Amino acid sequence: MSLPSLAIISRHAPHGTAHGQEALDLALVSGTFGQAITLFFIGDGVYQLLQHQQTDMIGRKNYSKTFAALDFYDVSQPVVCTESLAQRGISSESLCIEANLQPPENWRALLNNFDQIVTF
Amino acid sequence: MSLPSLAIISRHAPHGTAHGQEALDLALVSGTFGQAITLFFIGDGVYQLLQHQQTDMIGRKNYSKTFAALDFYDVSQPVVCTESLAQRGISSESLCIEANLQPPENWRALLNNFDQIVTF
Amino acid sequence: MARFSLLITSSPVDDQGVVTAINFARAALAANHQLCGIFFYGPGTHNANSLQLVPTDEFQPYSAWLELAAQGIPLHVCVTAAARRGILSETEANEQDSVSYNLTPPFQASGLGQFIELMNSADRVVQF
Amino acid sequence: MARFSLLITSSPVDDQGVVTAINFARAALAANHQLCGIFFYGPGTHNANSLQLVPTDEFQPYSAWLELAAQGIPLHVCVTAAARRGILSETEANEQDSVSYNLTPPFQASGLGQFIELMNSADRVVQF
Amino acid sequence: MILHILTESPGTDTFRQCFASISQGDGLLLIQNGVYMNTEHQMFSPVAKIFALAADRQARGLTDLSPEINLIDYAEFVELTLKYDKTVTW
Amino acid sequence: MILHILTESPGTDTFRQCFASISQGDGLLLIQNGVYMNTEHQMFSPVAKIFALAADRQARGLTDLSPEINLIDYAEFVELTLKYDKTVTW
Repeated sequence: MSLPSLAIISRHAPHGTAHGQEALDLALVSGTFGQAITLFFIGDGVYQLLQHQQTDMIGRKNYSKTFAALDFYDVSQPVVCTESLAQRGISSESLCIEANLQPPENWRALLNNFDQIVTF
Repeated sequence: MSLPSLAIISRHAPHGTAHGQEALDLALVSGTFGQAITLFFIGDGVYQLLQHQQTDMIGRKNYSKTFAALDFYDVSQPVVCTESLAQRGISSESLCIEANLQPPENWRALLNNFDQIVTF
Repeated sequence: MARFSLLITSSPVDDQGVVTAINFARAALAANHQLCGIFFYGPGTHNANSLQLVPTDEFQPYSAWLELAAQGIPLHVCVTAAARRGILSETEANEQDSVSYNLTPPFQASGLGQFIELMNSADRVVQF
Repeated sequence: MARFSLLITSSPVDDQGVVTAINFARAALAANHQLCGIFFYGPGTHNANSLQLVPTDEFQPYSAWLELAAQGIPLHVCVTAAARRGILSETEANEQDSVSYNLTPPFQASGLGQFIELMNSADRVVQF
Repeated sequence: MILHILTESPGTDTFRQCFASISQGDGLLLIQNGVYMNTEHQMFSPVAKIFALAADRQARGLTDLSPEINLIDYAEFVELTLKYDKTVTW
Repeated sequence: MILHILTESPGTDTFRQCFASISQGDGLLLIQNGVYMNTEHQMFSPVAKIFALAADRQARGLTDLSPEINLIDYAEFVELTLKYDKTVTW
């Protein structure tokens, strides 16, 4: 039996809370365990993917730089809800990585493919 | 110089978190110190005032019973935003106390009368 | 008979999930299901703080977790998430020259890999 | 010269307010304003937990509070709100037969009345 | 088929994210502040079967219940997680 | 005159509560996730003067700024709390 696949939904803005960072940590560890794992971004979670974040002045880790390394950790390309981007006036060019942009109907169809789902 | 008056804005639903209870605790203590103090309810905070709450099964304190005793603690009648009630389909008859129901324009005018404002 | 693992990301005081989680765990055991283990992560690691002092007329989440552990359910705590929230095992406290510590058995200091194992051995994972 | 009191209701890890509060306090002192005191309530009482172990490359809220205290700013913690969140002074810990405790000076175990006093002696109260 | 477990009230972004993620045939279980939802709030019912944890409604003093919502206890909550393939907690 | 300090993003109920509580002549200071607000989100500007904490915008990678929003640093934040009669943090 193959390992169950895991979807991690990240839905909070970065830096204010530890949610985004802890979702990413779980993704990286799952990847090294050989688990099929994908990050899903929805709602304010999409703000985590903005480029040009500079967190020195607020003393938080700029973990947005780690998204570029997901591939290295065997974590597949993140799935991003285009409706959440549009509601926030974010264009795909202002994201820090190439993401798998999907409208809600595809977003939920992709989500349904996973064996387990956790949210942060 | 008289003591500054204090407005305490309560805006979270009850029981899920400690916010509502801790706002009320502050109100009661302030009252015993002779501070002019008023509770303001807006957003999901208005759910705190629903009657018929029975919290035994969830192990939280049913502090909604304490609202009836505010007067005893020299805390004035709570101010409730009628827009928040309407959005949630709550009629004034389903509240556990007689509150000072005000539309947003009066709600904010009353708020402006206080020297200090804190939110929970 | 199904195998459940629970992921707890709610703090006992400032979130809603803990009473629900404990009632769910009890109901699962009552129905003869198996609980592979409970993993505490993020704000959920606050559950492992042994110094919690809740008024006696209210629900005692810490005691309720201990009761589940007494029935053989492993309680795993993500040590990284816990440490930044001020929840330290005796070993970690010693490394910091602290005589005080607040993560004690039956709560176990674990890593995220433990959650992956709990997930892989369960039929259902439920998060609270 | 104005007198400020700060009310901290944000937890250091799971809320946003603490870095802002500390920067605000430093800026107020730099502009020669007075800080009457800082009161920790609700989830904000987590700031007083002496066992917090934050990765060294990140902002250390606990040390930052201690630096403010070293400049003579009183740090008051609501003892009721803290106790239910697992933050105990040595006195309280002794009453519970616990050898461990995690609320130590310069943080002071206080009651809500202390917040009222801080509010009454300040020109401005700012909440974070 | 996913069992969506909703813990937040209708005014939150969480509520909207849950709504956006429900597919035809999924289940929706309201717990904690999620029980403030009534079917008038959103048109969930054509898509998903809706359940609510009775204890959480009672705690919050909620008496009016729309007929599309099925009240359940903790034993039924456990069974429900097994009737669907997986759960997601919002 | 109140200085409203907004810490949450435009999708939240907090944001709407803050908006509902602002009177003519009040100030609005965006900090933390509040900086995600842009004036296109809501019509705050006719009512209140709007400020945003530069450090929090920078941390979140926000570069486009509408002309109605005045960027400030912490020293100006302190001064701003004294220009208004009182503050409220949302």
